Formats: sequence, C-alpha cells, structure tokens
Amino acid sequence: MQNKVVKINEACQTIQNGETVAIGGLTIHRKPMSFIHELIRSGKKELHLLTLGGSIDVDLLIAAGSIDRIDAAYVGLEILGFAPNFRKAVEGRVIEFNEHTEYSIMAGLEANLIEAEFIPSKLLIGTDILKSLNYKTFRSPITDDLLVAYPRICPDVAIIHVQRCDEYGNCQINGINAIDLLLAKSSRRVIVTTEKILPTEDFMSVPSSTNLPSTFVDTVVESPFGAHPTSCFPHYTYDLWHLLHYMESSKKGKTENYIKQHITDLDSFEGYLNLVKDDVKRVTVRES
Amino acid sequence: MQNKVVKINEACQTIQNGETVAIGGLTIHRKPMSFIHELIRSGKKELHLLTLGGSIDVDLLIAAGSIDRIDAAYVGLEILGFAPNFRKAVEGRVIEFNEHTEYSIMAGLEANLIEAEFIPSKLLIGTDILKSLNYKTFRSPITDDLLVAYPRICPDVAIIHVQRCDEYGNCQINGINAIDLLLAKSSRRVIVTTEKILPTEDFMSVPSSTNLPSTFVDTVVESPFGAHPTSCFPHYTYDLWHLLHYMESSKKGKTENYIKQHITDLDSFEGYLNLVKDDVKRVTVRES
Amino acid sequence: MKLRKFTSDEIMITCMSREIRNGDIAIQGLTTPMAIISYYLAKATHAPQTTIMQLAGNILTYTKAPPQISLLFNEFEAMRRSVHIGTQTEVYEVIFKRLESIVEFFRPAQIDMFGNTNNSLIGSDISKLRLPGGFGIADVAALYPRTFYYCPRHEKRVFVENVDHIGGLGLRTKSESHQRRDIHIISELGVFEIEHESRRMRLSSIHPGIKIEDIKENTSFEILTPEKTQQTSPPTELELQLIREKIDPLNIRRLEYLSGKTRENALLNILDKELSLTI
Amino acid sequence: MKLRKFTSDEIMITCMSREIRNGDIAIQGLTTPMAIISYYLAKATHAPQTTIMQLAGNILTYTKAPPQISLLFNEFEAMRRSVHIGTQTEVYEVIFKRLESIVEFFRPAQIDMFGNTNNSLIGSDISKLRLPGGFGIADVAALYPRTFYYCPRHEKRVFVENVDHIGGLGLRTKSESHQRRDIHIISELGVFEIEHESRRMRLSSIHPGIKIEDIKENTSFEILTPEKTQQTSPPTELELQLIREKIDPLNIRRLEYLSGKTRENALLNILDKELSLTI
Repeated sequence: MQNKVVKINEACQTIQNGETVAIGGLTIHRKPMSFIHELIRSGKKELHLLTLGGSIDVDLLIAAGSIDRIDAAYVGLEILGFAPNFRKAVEGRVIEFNEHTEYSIMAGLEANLIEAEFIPSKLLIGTDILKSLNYKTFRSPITDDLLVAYPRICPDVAIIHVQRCDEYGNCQINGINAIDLLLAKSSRRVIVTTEKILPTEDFMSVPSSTNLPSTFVDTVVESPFGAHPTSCFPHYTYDLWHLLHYMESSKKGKTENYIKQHITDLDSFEGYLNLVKDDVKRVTVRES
Repeated sequence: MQNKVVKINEACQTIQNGETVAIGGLTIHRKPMSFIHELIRSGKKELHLLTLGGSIDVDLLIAAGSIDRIDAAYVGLEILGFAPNFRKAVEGRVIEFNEHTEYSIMAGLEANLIEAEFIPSKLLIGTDILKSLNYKTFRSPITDDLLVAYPRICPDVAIIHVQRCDEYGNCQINGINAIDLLLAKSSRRVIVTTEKILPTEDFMSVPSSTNLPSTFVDTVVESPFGAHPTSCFPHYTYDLWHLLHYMESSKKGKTENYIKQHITDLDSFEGYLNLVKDDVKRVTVRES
Repeated sequence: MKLRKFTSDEIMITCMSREIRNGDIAIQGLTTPMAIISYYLAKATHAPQTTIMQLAGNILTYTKAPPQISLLFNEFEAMRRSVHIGTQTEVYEVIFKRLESIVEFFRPAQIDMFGNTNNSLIGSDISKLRLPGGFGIADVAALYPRTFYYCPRHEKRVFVENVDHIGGLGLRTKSESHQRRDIHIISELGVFEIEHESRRMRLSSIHPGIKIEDIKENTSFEILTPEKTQQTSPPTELELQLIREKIDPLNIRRLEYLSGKTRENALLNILDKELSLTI
Repeated sequence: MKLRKFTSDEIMITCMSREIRNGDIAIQGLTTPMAIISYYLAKATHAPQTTIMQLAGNILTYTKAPPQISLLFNEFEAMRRSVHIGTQTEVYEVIFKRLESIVEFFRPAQIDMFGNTNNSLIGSDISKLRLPGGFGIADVAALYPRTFYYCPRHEKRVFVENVDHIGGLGLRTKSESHQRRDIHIISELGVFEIEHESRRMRLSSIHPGIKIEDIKENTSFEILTPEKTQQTSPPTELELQLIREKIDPLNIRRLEYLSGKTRENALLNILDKELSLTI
C-alpha cells in the first residue's frame, strides 16, 4: 500500500479538460463540494459529468461553464425544488443532458465489475427514457427475446467525499452510500476527499466498516467540512438555509455573484468555510 | 420484519428432492455442516449442488447418495488433498460434475442481481472448461466480437452458516465471505444457520457489520458449532485432525461407517457435537 | 360540504398506509415525506412486520414505536435506527428478488389515463420544461406486480390524457406481462386504479366530502366510474393521532401541497423548529 | 554438486518474491503457502508498498513487520491484520480494474510447452483422474499481462508436451491479445518464460547447483535454452533469515513438496506445534 495523500489542487491538476468525471454522493448528501469548488477555481472546461443524483454540485459546475454534458438520473434539490442553472441550461440547450434512470447508470457501471461487454436486459423497454438514450436492442441468443444492450459506462475519474480514510485510501463511508462503491470500482481513477485521515491501525478494529478499500483508490485529499452545504453524516447535516439562499440568488440570475464570492475570489475551500462559518456551525452536530 | 426462526428439521423439510441447493462458505471455511448432516439424516435425494469451493460438505453428500449433480469451481480439502468420495464418484461417472471457474459461477449468479438475461463476456474463450460447460457464444450487437453468454444461475435454496444474526435474519458474516452474499441474493430461498441469535438492538451499534440483511433471508436456524469440522472465525478454526481422520477412513472405503456413526445413528447435530466433543474443544478459541 | 375532521394529506396517508400488507418491504425514495409517514403508520397499526428501507432505500431500519420524521435530520434519524447500511445497487437487488413484497410510493409530475407517468419533461417538442428526472421510477414501475402513485395535487396538469414523455409504464400496450400488473393511484380526491380490461383509469373510492364533479373538473380525461361510487373509509382516531402527534407533529407532510413563497416559509418555519430542538 | 546453503523451496520463494514490484497487489489463492511467504518476503525487502489480499483474496491485510504464517490459524492470522473484509466478487473487481498491478502465483498440476495449464483432469478420455479444479486460474490467466506459475515438483508428469485439459491459457494461439502476455514459471530447477515469438517455453535462469540435464530429464518436451545459461541469484542472507526465522519457522512451505504418509506426518507435526503455542 502506498501513501496517496496530496493537496486538493494537485489532485485537481490530474483532471484534463474533456474528461468524464463521476461525482459521488446523492443529491444533497455527501457531495465532494470542496473538489467541485476546486474544479471551478482551476477553470476546468468541457467536462462530462456523471452522477446518480445531482444538486448544487451539478448546478454550480453548469453555472461556471465547466460542463458540456451530464449523465444523471436526477438533478434537483430534493424537498427544496429545481436546480435553477441545470434547468435553464438544459431547456436552453446550452448543455447536453442524457437522462438516465438508476438502472441505466448502474447497469453500465456494473458491466465493468463483471467484465461484461454490456448488460442485456428487458428493463425500460417501451419508455421514452430508453428511446432518448438510444441504446441498441437485439435478440437474446438464448431465448430470442428482445433485449437492450446497456453499454459499459467507464468514467475517467470518480470524486468521492468520505467521512474517514487512511493515507492509503482505505475508506469508511457512513450513512447513505448511494453508488459510491460502484463508481470507485468502475472509474479509471478515484480521488477521495475526506473529513479526516486516520492511522491504518484505527481501521483494524472494525475492518467490516471499511467499505471502500484502498485497492480502488488512487488519490486521497484531506478536506474537513468538504461536503458543505450538503450533508456528511454524522458530522453535519445538509445546510438547507444555505441551499435556499443559493437557489434564491440563482433564480434572480445571480449565480455568477455567488461563484465569485464563494469560490473564484477565494484561494481555497478554507476561505469558503471561513466565509460561511456561521452556516457551517449551524448544521454541525456536536460530537457524534 | 418477521421472526424467521425455526428448528433445523423444519427448515430441512422445506427442501424438495431434486432441488438445486447452493452451499455457502469456502472449502474448509464456514460450511453449514449441521444442515448437511440434516440433509443426509432426512434422506434427501437427487439434489443438485452448487458451491464455489466444496470439501467435506460435498464429499459427505456424495457418499450418502444425496446428490445427482454438482456445479463447483473446486472440490478438495485444500492443504489436506483430494476429496475422496467426490473423486471416486466423478471418475466413476456416478454423479455429474460441471466444472466451473469462479467467474462462471459468479457471472451466472450476478446476472440475477442486475436483472440481466445473461452475462456477455470474453472470459474463458479458448479453454476446455468453457467447452465442457457448453455455453452459447454469439456476436456482440455493439462490437461484433465473439462473446460467451453466461446464463443465469438461480438456485432454489441457499444454505449459509453465519456467526450471528437476529430473529429476522439480519446477519453478520465474519472472516472469509466467499460468495455468500451473492448466493443469498440470487437464490430463491435462503436458510441461514447461525452460531448465535442476538437481539436486533445489538446490530444497531455497528450497522456496517450487518453484511447480509434480513431482506434476503427466509429462514433462521440456531446452530452453535454448526460448521464443525470446518472453521467459523472467530469461534473455532478448522479441525484438520478430524478432517484427516475422515479422509483416511474414506480412502479405506469406510465413509459409510463415518456417516452411520456421526450422522444417521444420531438424532441431531447435538449428538454429533457430543460424540466429537474433544475434537471440538481442541479447535475452539477461548473468548474471542 | 360538511366539516372534515381530517385534512387531505391525512386521508391520503391513511389510504397509502392501508395498501401495505403485513410483511411487505417498503422503500422510501427521494423527498417523499408522505410515503415514509404511511410506512410508519402501517407498521404502528395493521402491518407491524413491515420492513422499511429508507433514504433511497439505502438504510434498513428497525423500530418498535413509530418514530417522528424530520426534515433536517432525515439521514441522522434513519441512521439512528439502522440495522444495515446498503448501497443503491443492493436496493435494486432486493427489489428484483422480492418484487411481490415491495411497496414503493412514487409521486409523478404527470399521470395519464393508462397509468403512464412522467417526471422528465413537460410540454411540446419546442419548449420543454425540464424536471429533475424520475430517478428509478421507470426502472421498476413496469416490474412491480403492484405499482403505487400518489398525487397530493389532483389537477388537470397532473392528470393528463397522454403524458408528454413516458417514464413509468402504464398499461398502454396489450402485452400480457403488463396486464398482470396492478396500478394504484391515490390523490387528494380519491383512490384510482388502472382497469385491466380497458386499461383505463377507474375510480376505486372517493374521499369523504369530495364529489364526482370535483374529480371531473380536475382531470384532463374521462375517469371511469363504477355505478355505485364507494367512499374511502376516513382515517380512524388512532391513525390521526399517530400522524399528528407521533409521526409528523411538525407537519412536514404539508410541504407536499405547497409551492412558491408559501412553501419556502413553511419550510423555514419547520427548519427553525427542528434546529431549536435538536442540535 | 556442491553443498547448497539453501533449499529448493527457499530459492523458489526468493525468485517468486523478486517478481513482485513495489506497489503491486498480491493475491493469495487457496492452499499456496509458498506464494504468501514470497509476498511477505517482498514486502519486507524490496517492495514494502505491496498490497496483500489473503484467503482467496477476500481479506485485505496491513502489516509492517513480516508476520509468521500459520497452517491452523490461517484465517485468524489474516483477520488479525485485516483492514477490509471483501467478497469473492470484489476480488474479481479489483483484478479487472488493476490487471497491470496484480501478482498471483498459481500452482498447476500440468503445464505445457506453450504455457497452457491444467488443474482439472489428468489422463486419456477413457480413464481420467479427477483433480480438485482450477478455481479461478482459467478466468484470469489469459487476462493478466504477467501470469505466474510455480512448480515445486519439476517432473515429467507436470511439465507435459500438451496439457490433457486446457484451463489457464498459454500462448498456443497466435491472437495478438495473447502475444502481449508474459508467462513466467518458477520451478525447483529454474525460472522459465514463454517466448513471445515461438510461443514456447524457454529457460530464463537455472538455479545454482542444477544442470541443464536435470531440466531435460524432468521435462516431457524440449525447453528452449539460451546460448549462455544464466544462473539464478541465490537467496541473500537476509532473505533466508526472513524466510526461516520470521515468516515460516514452522517450515509449512515444505508441505508443497511432500506427498502421502510423509506429508501427513509433517502436517500433524506442524499442527501439534501450532496447537501447543497458540490456543
């Protein structure tokens, strides 16, 4: 096992414009926000984004002009409503949006895991979602039934925020897992941002809690509160106030201001945390 | 969640002659031996057995005449050598043996998990193992490459021995996992034998240790030392002495005696444990 | 119209709850407070053996007394009662294996007379309104032997003749595999199902205080009605008490009915209450 | 033949160890003590960043000092150092993702001049000897850019002209995908590889004290030999010390050479020693 710890800007430099970037977490849970900020700060362009359920992560990257294409099964802010920039950009055809379902994303990713060339299934036949995805259909060599060939999805890099890991990238993801293990296993490279880096010895008392092992991880970045304003159980819950504020200003067309003030005018995510320190404090759970 | 606890003979009665029975564990690790004894004691016939790696479990069922067919990637006693009755029965064509690899078993089982009609892959093309399995090949609708269609494998029932579970079948499998989660997910019914049944509350402090949730389990049977003479970490290690003794007597053609003495002449697995109590004591690890 | 002792969300939740059979596996998707309330209600009344999978199904929870739902600490509350932490792939593995036992309530943006649903795009080809997306609805709607939709707002723009984009499959085609499926719709006005023969939406029961005309006025197509309209049994005292006092005293369920500024204010109100109580 | 200061198993383990590159992921299969010793040896010498996956790869372990291997408590020892408990499917997921970094030593029952291997059946069609099976060898042998076999017994019945049943694929076919693979064989007599052009087994280095004739006499086919035969570098003092004193003081590795009653006695001897020490 190798020490894989680097600084966030070093990790971000490994990402090339045009690459397919998979984002972990789900909607407003455990999104790698510090890394999203860094992608914007470093001016990445033409990224293809893949995420099961996106929210402010996707919305910010769209507003910053970092994305060409999104593959997702959902982009919205859950109980809070629509993702304003996502909606505008898709309706205005500024970006390409491939609407997936959970299945079409998972099947494409899982194909890598079992060295399948594709996943042959009957799911989604007859839906307009499948029509839009434009996947091939064919006859089963076994039953002659009509099947969809769900092609492999193989992101260049996955970005996943975790609660804790060691310097080798043995990670303990807690709370809602979404498809983060699947993303890590099927992406060519994996960058993990983590609330805390702990000694490996700490992982050996409960090895069953290490759900993402170092064998799938390439890069580790320490980033406390790195998911704010999304949640990171058990450390802090999602900051619905901050998210509402973001949506309000975005609806008024002021996302540019938000990005300038919270990201590009600052040197680092620490600067952001300092700027919104009252927000962070409000959603932080005392010792958990 | 429902209470799923029954006695071992009740659980065994749910199995019909001729059904495909998947056996958990791996070689000499965590085999559901008390249930194997019960299958023999109750005189089951014409079972089709599926296991990733078998040892005394498979060998005993063959000697008792319970099996028609075996699908496995390995049958042997690891460092101890050949499985004597397995070898004799396969060489003498008394039973049908489909030699699999790890992949051909896992691909067939995983197809169920992602609602794939089969798994299309290039693996094993060119090997005699694939030839013997007689799986169909076809041309990929995407690349036109030659692919194998690994068909779904869907056992009627899986028997898995675990360290602990609650009355609903939330299980914590410890040590080597093999493909037990996969078996549970892909089999129509799942019978779990367990060292201990614990209150559900005990599982809530470390929910990440519950690796086989109740949603996949149908039946729970309490069976302390139920894996002897195979291992059950951290309670007892494999009883290599007992296994050597079994192999020696089997090589001399005396498996019948072993079965009579250890299984069919006794009322229950408790009787067996009493009979071999010194063996059990030798491999039991004090407080772990 | 006589005074109702219960609100629309309460009778809807009661109807949803009653669809759950003892021993079912209930899956909570994204942002569906009424669904999770109905699961807790069922578990506290007629279906104590219900298994509940929360937070997009990832977290398998265990509970004896019905817990109180939260807006701010949704994940924290689920984790407090978790017996197992799964993954999204595992949720699908449970679904594929246990199709007969799964209960899942989806909220469609549009539903049509055949039971097709849409959470993707609204409008004509030229100017489409982009919705967040259906997440997993389209995957499983056609697989479940029993598919459930709930519509807190029974409006013409929700109950449309033909959905603009097909996500969840209704019974539009004649294929036998679809025929065997039951599709149930619970709205603020009544309970409906897709009739197998005609493959059209039919009224099963109308909520107390609602008239057939209310349904007609708020539906873009003709809903089949039986000769004698059955009335939905109202919530019992116990059901109301459980919803109001035990499961959702903060009235989070009302958010499913509100929009715009009203909704935002209600939301902030709940958040402030929760914050003062919990952290 | 001059006196050797090391045994056959020790030079084999040393050769195996040296194939491991710093940062590789080493996978332990079933019943392969020499393989796990070589992984520990590599980690304690030139390749400290080696990742080790034990017990059919299920258990990811962490260790600084090289641990002592066990016969009776194999799983217990692995679990004591485990950082993560995987599953067999996950082992394959690691393999498929990290093909370039994987090291895994397989022990074939037969290997032929093209590098095909067999752990299934020995003999003619009429009377075949049934072996336990290859487990995963056939799955991955053709995938790895570097495939490794070790043969403690270099005998004619192991090194056969054509295997009786093809499990692990050698370079028999001309397909390009196979050509790019390196196949290495380490036996008690020397180190061999399958030459890419001829697709035939070739001697890479001969162990000290072994003559070309020893190899010829114990191989059923002609092994290609270079003009000038290279000698295998013997184990260093440090390597020998680590193997003998730290990693395998119970001499479990010798079991890979023994058979019949001798083997059973050696086995019981080790078991008794372990039992007296550990439980």
